[in-house]
Amino acid sequence: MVNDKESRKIVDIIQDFARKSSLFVLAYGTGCGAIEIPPTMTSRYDAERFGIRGAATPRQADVLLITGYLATKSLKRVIRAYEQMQNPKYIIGFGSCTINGGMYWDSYNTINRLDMYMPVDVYINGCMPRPEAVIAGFAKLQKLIQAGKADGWERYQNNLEFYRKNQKKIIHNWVMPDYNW
Amino acid sequence: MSNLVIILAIFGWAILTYLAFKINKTLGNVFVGVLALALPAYFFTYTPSDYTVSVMGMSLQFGFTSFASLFAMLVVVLSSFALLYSIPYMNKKDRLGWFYMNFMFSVGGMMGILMSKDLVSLFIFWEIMTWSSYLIVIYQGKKVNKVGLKYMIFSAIGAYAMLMAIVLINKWSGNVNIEQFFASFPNYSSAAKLLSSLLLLTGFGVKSALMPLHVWAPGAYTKSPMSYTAVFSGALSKMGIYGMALVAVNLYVHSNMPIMGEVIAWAGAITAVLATFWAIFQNDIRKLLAYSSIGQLGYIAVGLGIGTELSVFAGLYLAILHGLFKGVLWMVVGAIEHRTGKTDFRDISGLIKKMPFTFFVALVAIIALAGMPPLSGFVGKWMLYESMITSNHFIMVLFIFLSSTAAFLYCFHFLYGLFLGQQEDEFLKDVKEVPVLMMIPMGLISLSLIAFGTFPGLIFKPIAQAMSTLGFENVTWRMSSLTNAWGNSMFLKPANFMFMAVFVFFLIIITVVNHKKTKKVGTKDIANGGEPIRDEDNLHYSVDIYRPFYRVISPIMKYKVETFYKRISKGIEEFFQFFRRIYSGNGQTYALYVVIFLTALLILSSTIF
Amino acid sequence: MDIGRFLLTSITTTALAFVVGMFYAGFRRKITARVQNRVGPPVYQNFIDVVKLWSKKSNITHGVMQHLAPLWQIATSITTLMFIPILVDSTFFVNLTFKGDLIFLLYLMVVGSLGMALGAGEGGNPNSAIGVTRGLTQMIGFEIPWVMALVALMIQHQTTTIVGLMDVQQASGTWLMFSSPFAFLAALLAMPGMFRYSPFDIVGAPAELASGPISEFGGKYLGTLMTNGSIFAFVKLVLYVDIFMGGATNLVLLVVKTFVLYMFPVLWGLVSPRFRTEQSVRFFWGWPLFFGLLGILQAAFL
Amino acid sequence: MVVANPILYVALPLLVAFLLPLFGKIHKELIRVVPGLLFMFLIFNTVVLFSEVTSTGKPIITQIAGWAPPIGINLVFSAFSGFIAGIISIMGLLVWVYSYKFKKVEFDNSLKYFVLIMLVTAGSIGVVLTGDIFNLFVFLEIVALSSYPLVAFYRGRDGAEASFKYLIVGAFASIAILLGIVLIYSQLGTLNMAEISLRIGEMPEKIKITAFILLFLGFGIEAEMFPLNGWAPDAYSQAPGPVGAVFASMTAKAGIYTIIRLVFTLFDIDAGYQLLLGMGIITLVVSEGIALRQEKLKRMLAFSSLGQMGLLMIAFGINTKAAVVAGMFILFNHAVIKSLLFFSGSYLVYNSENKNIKDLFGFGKKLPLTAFLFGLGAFAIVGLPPLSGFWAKLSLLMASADSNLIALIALILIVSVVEIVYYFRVVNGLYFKKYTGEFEPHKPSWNASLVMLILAAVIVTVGLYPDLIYNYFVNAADALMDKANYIQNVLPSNFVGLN
Amino acid sequence: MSEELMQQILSISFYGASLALILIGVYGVLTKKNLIKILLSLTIVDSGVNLLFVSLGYIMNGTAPIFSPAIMDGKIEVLKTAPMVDPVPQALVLTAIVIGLGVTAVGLALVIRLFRHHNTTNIDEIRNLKW
Repeated sequence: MVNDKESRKIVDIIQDFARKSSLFVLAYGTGCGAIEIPPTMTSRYDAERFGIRGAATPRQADVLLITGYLATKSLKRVIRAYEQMQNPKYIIGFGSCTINGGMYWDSYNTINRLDMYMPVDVYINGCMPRPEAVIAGFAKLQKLIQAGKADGWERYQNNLEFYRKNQKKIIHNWVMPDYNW
Repeated sequence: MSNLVIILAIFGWAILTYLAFKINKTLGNVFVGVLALALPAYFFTYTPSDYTVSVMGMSLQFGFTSFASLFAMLVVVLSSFALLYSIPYMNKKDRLGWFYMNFMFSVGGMMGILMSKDLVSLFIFWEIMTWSSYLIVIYQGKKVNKVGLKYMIFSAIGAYAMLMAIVLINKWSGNVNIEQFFASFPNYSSAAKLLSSLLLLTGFGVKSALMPLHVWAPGAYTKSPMSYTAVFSGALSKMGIYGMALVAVNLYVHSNMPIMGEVIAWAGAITAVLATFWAIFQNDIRKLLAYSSIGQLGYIAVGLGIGTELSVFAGLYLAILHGLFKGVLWMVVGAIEHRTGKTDFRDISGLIKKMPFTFFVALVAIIALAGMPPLSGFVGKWMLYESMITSNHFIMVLFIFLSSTAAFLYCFHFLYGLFLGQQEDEFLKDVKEVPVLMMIPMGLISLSLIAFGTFPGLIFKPIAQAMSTLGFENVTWRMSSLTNAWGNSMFLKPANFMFMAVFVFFLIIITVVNHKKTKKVGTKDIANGGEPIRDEDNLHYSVDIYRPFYRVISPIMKYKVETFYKRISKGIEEFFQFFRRIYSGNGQTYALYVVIFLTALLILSSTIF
Repeated sequence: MDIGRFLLTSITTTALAFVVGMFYAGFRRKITARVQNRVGPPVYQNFIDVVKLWSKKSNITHGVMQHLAPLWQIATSITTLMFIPILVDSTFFVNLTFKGDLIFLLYLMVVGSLGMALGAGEGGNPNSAIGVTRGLTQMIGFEIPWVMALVALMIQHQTTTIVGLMDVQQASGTWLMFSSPFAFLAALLAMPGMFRYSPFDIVGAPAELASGPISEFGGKYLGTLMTNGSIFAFVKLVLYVDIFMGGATNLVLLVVKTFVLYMFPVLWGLVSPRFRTEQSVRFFWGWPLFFGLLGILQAAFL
Repeated sequence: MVVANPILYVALPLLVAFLLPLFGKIHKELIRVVPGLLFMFLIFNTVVLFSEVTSTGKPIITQIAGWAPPIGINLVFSAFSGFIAGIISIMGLLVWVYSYKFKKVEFDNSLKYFVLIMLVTAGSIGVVLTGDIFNLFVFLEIVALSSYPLVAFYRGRDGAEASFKYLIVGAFASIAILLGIVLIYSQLGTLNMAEISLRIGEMPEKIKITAFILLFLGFGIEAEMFPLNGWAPDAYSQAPGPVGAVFASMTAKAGIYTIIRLVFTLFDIDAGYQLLLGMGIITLVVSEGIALRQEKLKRMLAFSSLGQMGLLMIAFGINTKAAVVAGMFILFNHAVIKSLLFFSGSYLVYNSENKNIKDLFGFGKKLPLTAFLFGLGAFAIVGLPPLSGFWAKLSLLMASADSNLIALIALILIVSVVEIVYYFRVVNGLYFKKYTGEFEPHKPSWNASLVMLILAAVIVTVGLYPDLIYNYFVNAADALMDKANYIQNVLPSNFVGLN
Repeated sequence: MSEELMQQILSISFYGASLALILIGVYGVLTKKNLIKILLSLTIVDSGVNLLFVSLGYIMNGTAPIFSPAIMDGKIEVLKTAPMVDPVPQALVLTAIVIGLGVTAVGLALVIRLFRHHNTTNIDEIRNLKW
C-alpha cells in the first residue's frame, strides 16, 4: 500500500501522522446528507475520538465534507470555501449524489460528478450513508494521509485549468477572485 | 530679557504673521515655521527672571515657578509641533493668517497663564486664551454656531466663577498674589474657604472639561482644525489642570481640607467613567477622541484630588503624557482628514495599506492611551492605581478601572475602524501617506512615548521639581522603576525587555517557519460562508459596534447633562420672552409704569427711608 | 542576574506551562466527552493539533497586524508567566517574580487580547470584528469583580505584590480563599469569563460567528494561538492558586491545586448554555460584583 | 483764562445751533464744517480746563451774570463733571465725523440734524456742569426737546411713534422734577445745589423724602431706570445710527449724572444709595434678560445699553470710593463701546427693512472691517480682556467685594454670561450663518470707518494699559465723593448758613 | 374774616386746584386714547404744576418783587414780613411754561406725523415697536 516509504523523511512521517490524527472538518451541509453529521459527531458514534472535530471556518479546516448533491448555486460557494482552506486539504464526497448525481442525476440544476469540479480524495457511498460508513470513510482518508497519498490538493493545483474549465461551464457569472493558497 | 516681553513678542509675532499671510502665503508659512522653531529654542535656553507691572493699583507679577515650567514645557513642545504640522495640514484652507494669529495668541495666552504669579494677570491671559481658541473653534465655519456659543458660554461661566473667586480673594487676602493667597488661605473662615475653592474649581474645571462642565468640549474639539485641537485638547485643557493642581494641592492638602480633594477626585472619577462610555458609542473619530480626552482629564483630576505624593505625581505625569499622546492622536485624525476628507467611521476603513506610518504612530499613541505596558501610559496608570489603593480609595479605584477597561473598547474602535478592517477601494482611492512635515511631529512624539515607557525618569525629573513648588519636597524618583507608598516596587526594564524579547523571539519563529508558504491576501478574500465578495460590497463592520454594551448601560446613558442645561437655558429664555411683554409698546402703559412707580415709592417711603 | 540561569529557568517554566496547559486542555476535552457519554479524544490530542497546524503547507495572512497578533498573545502570556511565582519559596522558578506587582499583571494580561483584537480586525472579516467587540464588552464585565477581589486583598494586606500576598498566607497559615471568602467568590465567578468558557463563549461562538476573532487564522497562526491558550490558561490558574490557595510548595501540589481550580470553569461550562453579551455583562455585574463589594467591605472594615 | 471757560460749553453750541441756518446761507458746506470746529474747540476747552483743575486741585466755578452763588446761576467744572463733559464733547466730535457723510443728507436735513445735535450737546454738558437745580431742569428739557425730533428724524421708520412715547414719559419726568424743585424751593428757598446740599437737613423729613422721590423719579426716567425706561429701547432703535450713540454717550450720561448728583450731593438720605443700588440691579437683570430675546439688532443694543445703565447705578449705589471709580470706568466704557456698537451696527443693518438680527447673517465676509469692529465691541462690552470692558468689570467686582456684596458679584457675573449669549449670537451669525442675499451690504464711508477705528483703538489701548486714564477716574471719584469740598468751593467763602 | 384765615383758604385752594389739575391731567394721560387728548392732558398737568409753583411765591396783598436787601439774605422769614411776592417762582414758571409750550409743539408735530403714517390717532393702534 505504501511503496515509497523510504523516500520520505522522518519529519514528513511525523507531520503526516499529525495530519491524520487531527482532522478539522468543514462540514458543508449542501444536501440532505448533512443530517448524518450530528450523529457522527455526538455520543453514539463520537468521531472525536479519532481526532475529528468541526472547524468553523475554511481557514482552520483540513477536510471539506460535501454532504450530498451540489446545486449549481452552491457549487460556487463550495469551490470558494475549498480554495480558502490551507494546504494540505482533503475532500470527502458524501453520498451517491456526489458520485453520479444519485436520485438527482437528471436534475437541471445539480451537478452529477463532483470530481469533475473538485479533487475528491474519498467517496462515501450510500443514500445516505450511515455514520458507520462516514467513519469508515474517514478511516480511509486517514490511511491515505498516513501514506502521503491524499494528494487531492496537489492535483487541483496541477490541473487547475481542467477544473476551472469545468467549473466555468456550470457557473456562468464567474466573479471569484483568482486562485490562492 | 524679562518674561513678559516674550509673551508680548508672541502676540506681536502673531500680528506680524497675520500681515505676512496678507502678503504671501509662503512668507506666512515661514513666519509660522520660525515661531515653531524659536519657541522651544528660546524656552529651553532661557533663564527665568521676575517682573512686576503695576496696573490700577494692583501689582501684577510674572515669572516661572518650576511647576509652571513643567506645563510650559508641554505647551511649548506641543504647540511648536502643532505649528509645524499645521503648515502642510492647513495648506489648502483659506484665511490662514487669521487662523495662525489666533493660534499664536492662544499659545501666548497659555504661556502667560503659566507665567502669571498673580490671579488677575492669570485671568487676563486665561481670557485671551479663551477667546482666541473660540475664534479658532468657529474658524472653519461649518455648523459652528451652536458649538461656538456653547464653548463661549461655558468658558464664560468658568471664567466668571474664577473672576468672582479672584475678587473675593483680593478682599480676603488683601491682594491677588497667588503665593500670598496660599499663605493666607488657612486663615480664611470656613465658608470663605469653601466658596473660594469651589469657585476656582468651577473655573478651572470648565477648561479641564470636568463633568458636569464638559458639555462644550466634544463640539469645540471637533470643530476646530485638528492641528489646533492637538494643542487644544493636549495643552490648553491642561491649563485647567494646572490651576486645579495649584488649588487642589496647595489648598486642600496643605490646609487640611481633604474633603474638597475628594470632591475633585470623585468628579474626576465620574467624568472618567461617563466620558469613556460616551466615547465608546461615537461614530465620528473626532467626537470619540473628544470624549476620550474628557475621560483622560478625569484621571488627572483623580490624581490631583487624592492629594498624596504618589497620586499628584501620577496626575502630573498623566497630564504631560495625555498632552503627548492626545496630541499625536489628533494629528493622526488630522492626517486622515487631510488625505481622505472624512472623519466618520462610515467613510473610512483599511487605511493601514496606504498610511502605514500614520497607523504606526496611532498604534503607539493608542497603546499609551490605553495605559498598557510596555509603553508610557502604563507608568501613569500604575502610579494612579497604586496611589488610590494605598490611600484607601477602593471604590474609586473600581470606577477608574472600569473606565480604563472600557477605554479599550474605543481604543480598538479607533484603530480598527480607521486603519484595519476591509480595505474598500472607494475609500482608499487617491489616498497616500502624509507629507514629511506632518510625519515629523507625530513621529517624534511617538518616539518619546515609547521611550518614556521604559525610562519614565526622563520626565520624572521636571515633575519632581514641579512637585517641590506644590509643597512635596524631595520626591524620590528613579529612572525606570516605580514605588508605591507601601514600598512595593515595579521594575519597568525587566518587564518591558522581557516582553520585547519574547515578542521578537516568536516574531522570528513565526516569520521564518513556512516563510515561503505564507501568503498575504487582500481583505476581500475572507471566509464568509463561501460567498465571494465583490469589490463594491462593503463588509466593513465599524459603525455602532458596541450595541450590546449600550444595552447594558443604557439606564445610565439615557440621562445627559446637556438636556439639563438645555432645559435651564430654555427656561430662562422663555421667562424673559414672557417678561419682555412689560415693554408693551403702548406709551400710556409706560406712563402708567411711571405713575405706579411713583405711587409705590410714596407708599413704601416710610419703610424704605 | 545570571543570564544563562535566567534563560534556563524561564524556558523551563514556559515549557512546563505549555505541557501542563496542553494536558489540561486535553483533559477538558476528555471530561467534556465523558460527561456527554462519549469516549473523547486522547488527552494528548491537543499536541497533535498544534503539530498539525504548524505543519500546514500554506498560511494565509492579511497583513502585518495579523501576522503580529499571535505574538502579542504569546509574548503577553510568557511575560506574565515570568512575573508569577510558580512555587512557594522556590529557588529555581524565581524568574522575575520580585520585579512586578498585581496592577502590572492586571494590565499585562489584557495586552494580548488587544493585540489579538487588532490582528483579528485586520483580517477584515466582519465576524472577527463582531467577536472582538463582544470579547471586549465581556472583558469590562468580568474585570470588575476580578479587580474588586484583588483590591480587597491588597488593601487588607497592605501589599500590591503576589509575593506579598503569598507571604501573608505563609505567615498566617490560612489560605486567602478562607480568610477572604467574598473576594475569592468574586474572583472565582469572574474566572469562566476570563477563560471564555461556556456560558461566556459568545466571543468565538463557532456556529454563529465562525469562531469569531480567530476566523481568519489558520496554520501556524492558529498553532501559536493554541500554544498561547494553553500557556495562558496555566498562567491564570497559577495566579489564582498563588493568590487564593497559598501557592504550592512542589510541582505535584501545584498541578493538583490548579487542576481542581480548573475544574470549576470546565464543569460549569459543561452544563451551561450560552449567554448573550449583555447577559454575561449583567451576570458579572450582579452577584460577582456584590461579592466583590462585600470583600472590599470586609477588607476595609474588619 | 480768557479762551477756555466752562460757560463756552453751553453758550457756544447754543449759539452755533441758532446761527447754523445763517452759515448755511453763506455756504452750504459750512453747515457740516462748523459743528466740527465747534466740537474741536470744546475738546480744546476741556483739555485746558482739565489741566487747570488737575493742577490746582479745585473745581472751576463760573458765575453767570455776575451773581455770586447761591443767588446767581453758576457752572461747576470739577474733576467729576468736567470728566463727563469731556467724554460728551469727544464723543460729539466723533459723532460729527461719523455723520459728516452719513447717508445722503439733504441740505435741509443736514441742517436740522446738526442743529439738534448741537442742542443735545449743549443740554447734556449744561446738565453736567450746572450748579443750579432749576437750570439743570432747563438743560434736561433742552436735551429732551431736541431728542424728540432726533428720534423721529427719519420719516420712513416708526421714529414718530418712539418719539411720542418718549415725549409722554419725558413730560412726566419734567413734571416730577419740577414738583421736586417746587418742594425744595418751598422749604429752603434756594435753587443752588451747593446750598441745598448744605441745608437739606432743615427740610422736614416727610417733605424731604417726597422731594427726593419725585426727583428720583424724574431723573430716573432720564437715566433709563427700569420701570421708567419704556421709551428708551424704542428711541434707541428708531433714531438714526449715530443718534443711538449720542443717546448712549451723551443723554444717558446726563441722565445718570443727574441721579448721581441727586443721591450723592443734593440729599443726605442713606437709603437713596440703596434704592439706587436696588433699582440698578433690577434694571440690569431685566434689561439684559430681555435683550436675550430680541430679534432686532438695535433694540438688542438698546436693551444692552439699559443694562449698562443698571450697572452704572449699581456702581454708584455701592457708594465706596472704589465703586465710584469703577462706575466712572464703566461710564467711560459705555460711551466708547456702545458708540462703536451703534456705529458699526447701523452699517450692518443699513439696508435692512426691519433691522432684524437675522438680516445681517453672513455679513462677516461682506463687510469684514465693520463686522470685525462690531465683534471687537461685543468682546469688549462683555468684558473680555485685554479690552477695556474687562478692567471696568473687574474694578466694579472688586469694589462690591470690598463692600461684602458677594451675591451681587455673582449676579453681575451671571448677567455677564447672558450678555455673552446674546452678543455672541450676533457675532456667530455675522460670521457663520449663510448670507441670505436679501440685503445688499453697505460699505461704510471713510469717515465712519475712521471713527470706528479710533474707538476700537481706544478700547484696545485702554484695555492694554488702563493706567492711562485710570487717574482721571480716581480724581473724578474724589471730586464726587467729597461733598463738603464741593459746597465749600461753590459757595462764597463768607457764606454762612442761614440759621 | 381774618387775613391769615384768608391766606390759608387761599393757599389751600391754590394747592387744591393745582393738585386737582395734576390729577386730572394724569388721569387723562393714562386713560384717553386720542393722541391729542393725551397732549392736552399733559398741558393740564403742566398748568397744575405751574400753578403750584407760582402760588408758592404768592402773598396776599404783596407788592411787586423789586430788588431789596432782604432778598439778598435769601430768607423766607424776611419774605413773610415784607409784603412782597417772591419773584423767583414767577421767573421759573415762565421758563417752565416756555418748556411746556415747546413740548406741546413738538408733540403736535409728532401727532401730525403719526396720523399721516398710521392714519389714526388712537394710541392703542400705534404699537409697531414693542417687546
